[in-house]
Amino acid sequence: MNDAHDLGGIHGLGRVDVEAKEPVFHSDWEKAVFAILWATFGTGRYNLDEFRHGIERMHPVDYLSSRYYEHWLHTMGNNMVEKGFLTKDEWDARTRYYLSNPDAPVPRKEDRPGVEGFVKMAYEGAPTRREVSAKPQFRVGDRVVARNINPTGHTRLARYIRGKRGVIHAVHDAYVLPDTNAHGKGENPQYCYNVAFDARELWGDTAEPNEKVYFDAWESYLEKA
Amino acid sequence: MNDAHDLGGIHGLGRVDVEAKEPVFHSDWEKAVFAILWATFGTGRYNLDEFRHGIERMHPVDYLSSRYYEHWLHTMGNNMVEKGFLTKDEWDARTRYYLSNPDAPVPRKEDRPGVEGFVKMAYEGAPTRREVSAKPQFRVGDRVVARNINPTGHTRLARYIRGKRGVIHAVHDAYVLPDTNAHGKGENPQYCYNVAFDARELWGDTAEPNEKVYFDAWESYLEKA
Amino acid sequence: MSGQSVGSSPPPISETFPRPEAEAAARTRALEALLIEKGLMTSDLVDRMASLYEKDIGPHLGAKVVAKAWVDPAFKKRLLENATKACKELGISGVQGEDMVCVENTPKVHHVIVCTLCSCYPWPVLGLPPNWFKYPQYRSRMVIEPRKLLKEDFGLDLPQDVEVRVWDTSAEIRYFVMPERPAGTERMGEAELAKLVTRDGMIGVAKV
Amino acid sequence: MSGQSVGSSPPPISETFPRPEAEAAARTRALEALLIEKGLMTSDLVDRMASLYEKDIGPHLGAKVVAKAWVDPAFKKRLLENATKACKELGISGVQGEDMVCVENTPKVHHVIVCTLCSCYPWPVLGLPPNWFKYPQYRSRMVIEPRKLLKEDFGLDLPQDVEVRVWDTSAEIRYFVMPERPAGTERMGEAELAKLVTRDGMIGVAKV
Repeated sequence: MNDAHDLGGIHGLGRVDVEAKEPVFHSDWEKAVFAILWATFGTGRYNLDEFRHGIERMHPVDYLSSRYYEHWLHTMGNNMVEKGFLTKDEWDARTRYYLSNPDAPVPRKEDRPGVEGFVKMAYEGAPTRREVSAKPQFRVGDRVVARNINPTGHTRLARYIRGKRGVIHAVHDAYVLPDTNAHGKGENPQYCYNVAFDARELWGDTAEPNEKVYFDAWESYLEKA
Repeated sequence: MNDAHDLGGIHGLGRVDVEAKEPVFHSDWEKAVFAILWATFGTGRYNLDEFRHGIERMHPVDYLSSRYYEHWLHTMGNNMVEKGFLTKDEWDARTRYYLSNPDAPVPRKEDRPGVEGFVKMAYEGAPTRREVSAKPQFRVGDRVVARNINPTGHTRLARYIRGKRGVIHAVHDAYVLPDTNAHGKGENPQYCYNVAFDARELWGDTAEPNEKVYFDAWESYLEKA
Repeated sequence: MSGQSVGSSPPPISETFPRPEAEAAARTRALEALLIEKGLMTSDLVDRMASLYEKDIGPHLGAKVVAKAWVDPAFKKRLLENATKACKELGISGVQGEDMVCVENTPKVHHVIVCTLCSCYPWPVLGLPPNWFKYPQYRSRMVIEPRKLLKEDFGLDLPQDVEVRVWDTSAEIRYFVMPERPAGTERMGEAELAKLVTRDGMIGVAKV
Repeated sequence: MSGQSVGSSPPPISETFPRPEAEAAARTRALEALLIEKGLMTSDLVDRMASLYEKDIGPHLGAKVVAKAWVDPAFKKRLLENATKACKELGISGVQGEDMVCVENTPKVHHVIVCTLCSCYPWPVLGLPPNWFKYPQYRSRMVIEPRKLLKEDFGLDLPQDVEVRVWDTSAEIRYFVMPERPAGTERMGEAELAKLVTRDGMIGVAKV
């Protein structure tokens, strides 16, 4: 979808604000959000593209003004609601409860072996790479143009790349296609390509000199130029 | 600038909310904002493009969440500050005063003949059309492509039009160029053209069938296709 | 303006992101007060200009133009050739309509206007635009999914064989739509016809 | 987690648009509580996963990789050919780094990574990203004005004859930068060199 998450080339958002000695987590709730990712995404309750699309569906005002882990919280909770593991009303009611009772405890349950399973996953990875029988359609050095697509659903083809001409820099393996996987339409794995775009192609005369942007694109995002 | 004001083709902003029996003005402050436009823009304290650019410089979160006349208030006040007619501190301090004293009166001054001058202007217009000696570079039916420009300053070439091919539908007169006029770089009047773009050119396969978008573009926004 | 009511103007996304209207009101009064004190504005401008666009300049003027075009083929021809001049014949002109273009709906072509970059609108014939015309929802969607938007949000379901022409008012020309004259109005006079012509019809989000 | 401190996490635009952190904390606790009650999560996961990325998985791992590449040309070759495999030689691998690519800075080429669409980042070598990497300011500007951004916001002024290569991590491959080895470090060993390699150096917003 064309919206606020697609930030490449947007002006007016201000200076980068580097937090001195930033901790990995700022607070207990950020740690809890991080853990919920493993408990929900890590057990396959929803997939990576559903996770990302859940964030994209935030209203731009919400998206641009909220803390990073608020994005995760939003999509994890909503995905779990959409998959039927809890209801929005349950979540809202319990939120009101904790707002009124900030010292009320969260129930405790332990499962040490289960937890170590997630640690193992953290080190082993959860690849979305897939074997496909087809051959890659493009080769290193091929001139390509990114398609002009504007789906209302999920895509990883950024707006600033669409319609622009580049050169295949690398041929990667095949990966699950976000555009369908975010919407229950299957994994449809496709080859990914790293495409080099000259900054002048992307930004015209406004571009800074002597620059390239390297962008990873699924095969169906590209056409021969 | 590439930012939130440039809304063509953005998804996820929700349904149109039509206010039943909407009044022309909802409240006294909206009327006052409207009057301030005449008192400041109408007397040439700043120009139309400075006015528009002042709105564009709002943070996207502010822009997308505020009432329409808050946009005007923002740019009118800031333009008057930038032109040296008041200071930001004065404005902020007086705002705090009225927030604490909502019943405190605004000073009164009358000038009936002056006011009627603005009414006359309302009926007569304030054109930004200019005579130029050059001939228009394009003719009706010419195929053109919109340039890919990405200035950090003001432009009226919307993002969704850049790089797209269209056909000259009409040749208008010459008008003050927003891109320079917003930044104290002169009026540089240029011919304007109405350009017809097929929806499929703009949005690819996502386009609805049998549609065209007609967009007015200054001459320097266009190149022969 | 002392003891004024703050009124209630709905922001574009009122529920999730409430912005206190009292703040906008106070900032406005502060600016107004400073401009008056500095001799840059007078108090009587407020009610006079508001009244001008509440009572004198509004969509009833566009309706008059359209109704005349429906009954007077020569005027219609002049209107479609140069709307600014034709409107002036009826004493209609002014700010944000220094150069106007009128586009005519037919059984096969439907026109609709939008300003994706701000809120451009032909004030002399339509008055000041409603909030929805100026708010992000309409401006974002009208150029990418006009049929869907017209159907879902305005109840106007256009057949696929009707071509949709969207006018994005990106420069200083202002557009308005001449709707199709409704069937069964053959005997109506100009004044009666004018009553049928709505603002939404002249924006292109409704038929009349 | 009872009686927890809410902490303080700066939102991207804290001053003008404050969002109460207590709300985020309460919504998080509510979700956590419901998941635990429903048997979908256990309490001990919270501290264990946090500790894993606070202590075990972080930029010190990437630093180890880079330092080894600086002193071991054969390893460097393997790293640039297949970073995932080369990192595994050092026991470094995992989620958000299933396929990694290392790009090498030279006197004539400077690399920098960004994720314009979200916050993709090579966790196994850099740990979890800092807020600024995930916030709109960096993500919006790095692809359109990298030189300006690096100079103004990170104090890194690159000469015009140095080519800037921006890697926008749009798919599932994760990139990290091998910075140039600083002059005067010829006698340093791997462990000592690793201490010089910063997270920012491996993102590409600083030299080391």
